[in-house]
Amino acid sequence: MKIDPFKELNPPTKDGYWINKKNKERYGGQYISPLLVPNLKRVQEGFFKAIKDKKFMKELNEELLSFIGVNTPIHFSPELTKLAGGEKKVGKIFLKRTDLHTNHSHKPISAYSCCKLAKYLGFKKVLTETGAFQNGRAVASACAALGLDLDIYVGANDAKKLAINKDISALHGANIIEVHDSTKSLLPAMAAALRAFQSEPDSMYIVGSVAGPHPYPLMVRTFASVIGRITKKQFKSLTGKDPSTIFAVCGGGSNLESITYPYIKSNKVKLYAVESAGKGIKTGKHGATISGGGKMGVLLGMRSKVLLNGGNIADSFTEASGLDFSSIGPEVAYLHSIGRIKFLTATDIEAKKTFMMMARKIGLICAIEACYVIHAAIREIKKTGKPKQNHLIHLCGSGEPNVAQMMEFMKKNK
Amino acid sequence: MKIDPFKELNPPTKDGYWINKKNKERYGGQYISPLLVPNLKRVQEGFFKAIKDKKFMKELNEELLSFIGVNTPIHFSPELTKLAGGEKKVGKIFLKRTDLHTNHSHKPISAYSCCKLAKYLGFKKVLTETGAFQNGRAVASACAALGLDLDIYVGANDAKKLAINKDISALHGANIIEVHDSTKSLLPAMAAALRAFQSEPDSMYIVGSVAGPHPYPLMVRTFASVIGRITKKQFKSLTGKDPSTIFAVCGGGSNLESITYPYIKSNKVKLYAVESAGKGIKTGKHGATISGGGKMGVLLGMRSKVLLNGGNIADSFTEASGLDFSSIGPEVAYLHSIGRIKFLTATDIEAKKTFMMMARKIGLICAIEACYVIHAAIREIKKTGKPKQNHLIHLCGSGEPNVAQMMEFMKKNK
Amino acid sequence: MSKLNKLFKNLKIKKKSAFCGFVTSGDPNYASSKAIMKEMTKHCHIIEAGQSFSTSTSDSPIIMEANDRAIKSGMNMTKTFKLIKEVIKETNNDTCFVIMTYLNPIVVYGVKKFIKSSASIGIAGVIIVDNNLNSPEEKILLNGLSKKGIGYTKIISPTNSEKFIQQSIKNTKNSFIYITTYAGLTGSKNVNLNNVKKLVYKVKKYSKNMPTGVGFGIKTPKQVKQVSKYADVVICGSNIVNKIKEGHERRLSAPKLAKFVAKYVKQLSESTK
Amino acid sequence: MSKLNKLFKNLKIKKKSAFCGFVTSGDPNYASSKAIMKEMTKHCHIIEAGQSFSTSTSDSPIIMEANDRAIKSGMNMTKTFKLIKEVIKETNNDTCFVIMTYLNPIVVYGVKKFIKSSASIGIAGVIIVDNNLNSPEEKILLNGLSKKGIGYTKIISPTNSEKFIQQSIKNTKNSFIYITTYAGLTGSKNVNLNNVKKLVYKVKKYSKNMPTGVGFGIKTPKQVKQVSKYADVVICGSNIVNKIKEGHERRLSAPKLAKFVAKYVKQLSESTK
Ligand SMILES: Cc1ncc(COP(=O)(O)O)c(C=O)c1O
Ligand SMILES: Cc1ncc(COP(=O)(O)O)c(C=O)c1O
Repeated sequence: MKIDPFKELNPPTKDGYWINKKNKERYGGQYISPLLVPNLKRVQEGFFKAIKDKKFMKELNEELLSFIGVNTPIHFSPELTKLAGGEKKVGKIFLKRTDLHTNHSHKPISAYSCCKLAKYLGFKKVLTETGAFQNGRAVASACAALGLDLDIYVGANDAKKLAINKDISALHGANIIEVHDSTKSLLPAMAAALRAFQSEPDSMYIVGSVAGPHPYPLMVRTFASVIGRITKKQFKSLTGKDPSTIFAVCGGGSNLESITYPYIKSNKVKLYAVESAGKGIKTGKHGATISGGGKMGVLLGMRSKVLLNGGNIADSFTEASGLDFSSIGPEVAYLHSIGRIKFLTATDIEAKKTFMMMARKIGLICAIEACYVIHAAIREIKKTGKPKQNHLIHLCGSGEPNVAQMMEFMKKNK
Repeated sequence: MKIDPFKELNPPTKDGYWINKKNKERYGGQYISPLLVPNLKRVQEGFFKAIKDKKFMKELNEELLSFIGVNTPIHFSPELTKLAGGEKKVGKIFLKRTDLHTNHSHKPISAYSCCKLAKYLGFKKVLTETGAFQNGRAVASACAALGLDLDIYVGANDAKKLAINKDISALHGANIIEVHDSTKSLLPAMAAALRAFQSEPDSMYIVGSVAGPHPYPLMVRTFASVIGRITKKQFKSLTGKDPSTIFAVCGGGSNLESITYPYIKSNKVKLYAVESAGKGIKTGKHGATISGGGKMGVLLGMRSKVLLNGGNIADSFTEASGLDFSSIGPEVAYLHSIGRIKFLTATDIEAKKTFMMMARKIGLICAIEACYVIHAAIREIKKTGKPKQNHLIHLCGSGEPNVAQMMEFMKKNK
Repeated sequence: MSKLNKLFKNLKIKKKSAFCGFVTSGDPNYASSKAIMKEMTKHCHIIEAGQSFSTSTSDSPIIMEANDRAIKSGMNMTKTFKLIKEVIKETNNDTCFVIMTYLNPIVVYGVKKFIKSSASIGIAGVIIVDNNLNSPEEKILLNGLSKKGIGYTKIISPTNSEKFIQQSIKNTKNSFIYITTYAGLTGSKNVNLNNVKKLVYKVKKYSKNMPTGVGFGIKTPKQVKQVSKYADVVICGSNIVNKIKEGHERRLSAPKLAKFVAKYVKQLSESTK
Repeated sequence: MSKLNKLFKNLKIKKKSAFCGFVTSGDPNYASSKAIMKEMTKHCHIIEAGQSFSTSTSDSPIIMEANDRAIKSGMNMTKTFKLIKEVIKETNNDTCFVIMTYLNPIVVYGVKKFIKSSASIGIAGVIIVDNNLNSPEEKILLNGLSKKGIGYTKIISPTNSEKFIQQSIKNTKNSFIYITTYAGLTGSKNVNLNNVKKLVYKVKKYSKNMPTGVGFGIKTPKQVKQVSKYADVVICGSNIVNKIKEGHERRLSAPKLAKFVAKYVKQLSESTK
């Protein structure tokens, strides 16, 4: 198994913008305090140097294969196919098994790659933020493997919740710092990590999605695209062609970009992002930046679509902690603005029912985040799927962290 | 990726015995109530038919690859190599990443394969037992995937313990039955499942290790040996040769046989089994059937080494619930008796320290069971390893189920 | 002539079936168990004494609980021999004692020693639930016990094949063959008379003189009566064990408990044809 | 001439440094904040009023808390303009008001509208912490504000490159350039006088007449005195905000809180050379 080298298909400007040529809107950039400029420059220059460094990339790819285990299978699911209407009507449904990674989601790829970069650039310590400790765990594991110190910033309210990934982060030796600002949740934790980066220029900041100031969105999607590069090859050898559609859930957009990136210029492949509609878009309690009417704003160093509340950021709401984010990666917002990626939604209750269906009928315990995309994908395929098509759903994580929540749901719905 | 076909290297007699030619001791057999004879015959004949059925085996292999994800990587660990004395002194240490399977251990392979067989033979329901729900979860997942009903027998004391894999088994729809006999732990649960098999001949019993009456030990190791067959190919292509040593932990022996089986006739490859010495062999509180002086006995349908307490079975003791078993698979006992497999031990405290080391230095959360083998392997390699050797350790599971236990250990040992 | 053969010869003359009561040896403890067995000898032609094995793979929950009580009270093979020896000595009647157990307690006690002890005490027969027809232990035990005139009983059930039944008949020596009324656990289902008839006829077809014992789920005098029309031995277990449990829970003294159980056993026994 | 330029011209004549006090606009609430600012105009040449942004990427915990207080009390850009407008009207002295904020509140308020409102109210200058030198928003704001004679301040720190500093000087118009005493968060470390000296000299080298403001971590009258030897403006923030918090927690009424804070501000202000 060899990982195909990365090809830049959608370069931003040198300042980190993706520009919609029609309406001139810009996505991305680097909106940060001047005190952070040198730190970001070090990361940015280091990143471009590293991805051209053959030895670095060879080592990284080997470690992604043997430590993270990125060569996960693609699983044809006769049961999901049947649920969507049957092969004769809608074609076949496949699952990309990203849940089988070390640490059980797509996050470990960019986490490990960024930590490897940190080490390559001589940083001794890493700073990151987390909501439900998915990113926290992934970075903690990478830092342990690479011998780096780590501070994880987490909103004080999030830190209170019992979470297996929080304990695992601690077992890996991470230092967990509670953030008491504002809503005490993911957003202020991200801001706090960026502020810490300003105070500790000898540490490298790492972000958990394709968000943040340039070069983070670019860097994370470049590293994460390993998933898509492997998928593209696997899918060709499995079916002889590219998939007709690809579906991925979208909080910040990293798992979406990780699998779709290599296909963005393949116009025959339809790309779908699924957001969390929470209690329903109309209730206002949702995490759907695009589908829920987010506006352009400037947040955490980037210009992108944001859920706004006056000049401040509106709280997002969803029971999937990995999707609880009031903005979206700038490249994703750009790809949506040019019509390349279509957006769908699923509600929390639909996702939870899908979790039970997957556990009962497919035998898999899926990350609740993945259940939004599975639900929306089956609904869409039912409506628009055609015979002989192949549909690919990104099963982006496994559901151990959701077990307690789902046991409650099961008991209530017996 | 293609799975090499199974080759029978160590056939038992037609009655299911492995016989030590020197001392004429027999291991295995089928010691069961006559009422179970027809059920076992159905399983036995079905098993031999299925493994010769090309369509069945092709489907099974495809599903093992894409559903269980058996093509896990082999990871070279420079850090463990260094810990054991360095490459120049002892050679290299590799980890087989069985922790990356669906359900995170080796158990899902035989669980899925046996459930697939149950379906092939027309059974509508499966019966199995579990201690810490590793096997329970694996069988529950397989039954959900294959549309089979499931009763899981578990000792009432074990059922009381909080366990994420117990909840996951329930989410998969398994029916969990508490067993109040005797010690209310794994052994009476196994007996209870066998008894249920006697009452419900239309259900198929499935065992969680290479134990039980013929054909179970044979069947489980034959199915599980997929791990070893893939390993053999991978290791050759990685290093150009077979490993010098293979280390695996041993409770019942399924993960040991799963990786070592294809090598049992390759006499240059040294094979090591590691048992749990619990609080120390001398304290009597251990789970080491071989190293702790087990005697020949007849238990759960098989003739094998057993920890005895008069005519009854002695309780085993270890903090690793997957190793808490007072006997050992008959083929393993046989391979030990002819000197093919060497036995080592590690104590509970050594395993827990190794868990912390793996979390902190390697970045992996290993099943506590795997930590016994890692500890003993490093100790052995330090003593006997030679330059240019390659050592392979079976990392048989991931440690989510052990997080609570290890958090306590960490807090106490700060 | 072996004890059991003598029994069957006598009963044949009287055209009567034998009654066999099952108890776990040492349940709920040594003293009470001894009193119960002594009392039972008055009503039973055969007493099947179970030597407990905690990891039994064939007993019903009722018997499993009895096993637990016996093991907790310290029973083991040595004590079982002692108990039966004392009962035989102190009762001085013709009741046949059959030991029912699993292979492990025998292997641990020592197969040869087991045969010797059985013989010296005057055990009439042995049933080993989990000993396979083709196991090496089978041959040793069958031959060893037969040489001493001790009966050896195999169990067959409605789901066993013809071949298996024939082999089981062959391996049953100086004793009755044990026919279960259904495939399942002792005491777990309802008696299926049809099964009983079929299996008894089948056994008689292959071996005209093989005494047939029938057990599993026989609980009422009526059932005893019905079964005894076909079977040479009617075996009752779970409900007797349940009586022991009941009396034990009511904290009856050993003599009172024995009487309490024997009263029920008498009812059953008297229903045999 | 712009307000700030006028101020610097006057001070140059007096050979004095300016004192700039930072508060979060609307901290702890509209009424108190207004009273505080009014009182502070008596001692400050410049008042830097922070328009809160909950997701600030550069403020110290002290200022983050002030932001939280202000947001909870309902502050937003519109109210900040109203507050400053009232303070200017009701004090009638020469204190320059500088708005410090992040880009998002401005983008949401509307960039053009922001420039218009600033001009109509008489805002002296604007600092946007996270506006990149090369962003399209930078050009629009810099040009738009300059046209209205409103000052535009860039921030530089000891770790910035020569090129970045030169560009920052270019983008600073009608105002002082903001030099941080260290790379980190406001109020988080100790003042490094050496850094201050070096950066002030560097700025003067590139642009002889560029006024220099120095801030971050300046807490005591002694530090104010030392820094004012080099800087044209000495900026104090965190400790003033801390005083507001202290008074607020002691539940002082708006006028009392204003006096309490102003007393401390006066001490600092009087220490400027
Ligand atoms: C399993 C899983 N899927 C999806 C997400 C959403 O992140 P993103 O939208 O960046 O892929 C997360 C975030 O924690 C996650 O843990
Ligand atoms: C991770 C893991 N390893 C090892 C074992 C021991 O089983 P065996 O000895 O059959 O491999 C278990 C049993 O539950 C297990 O879960």
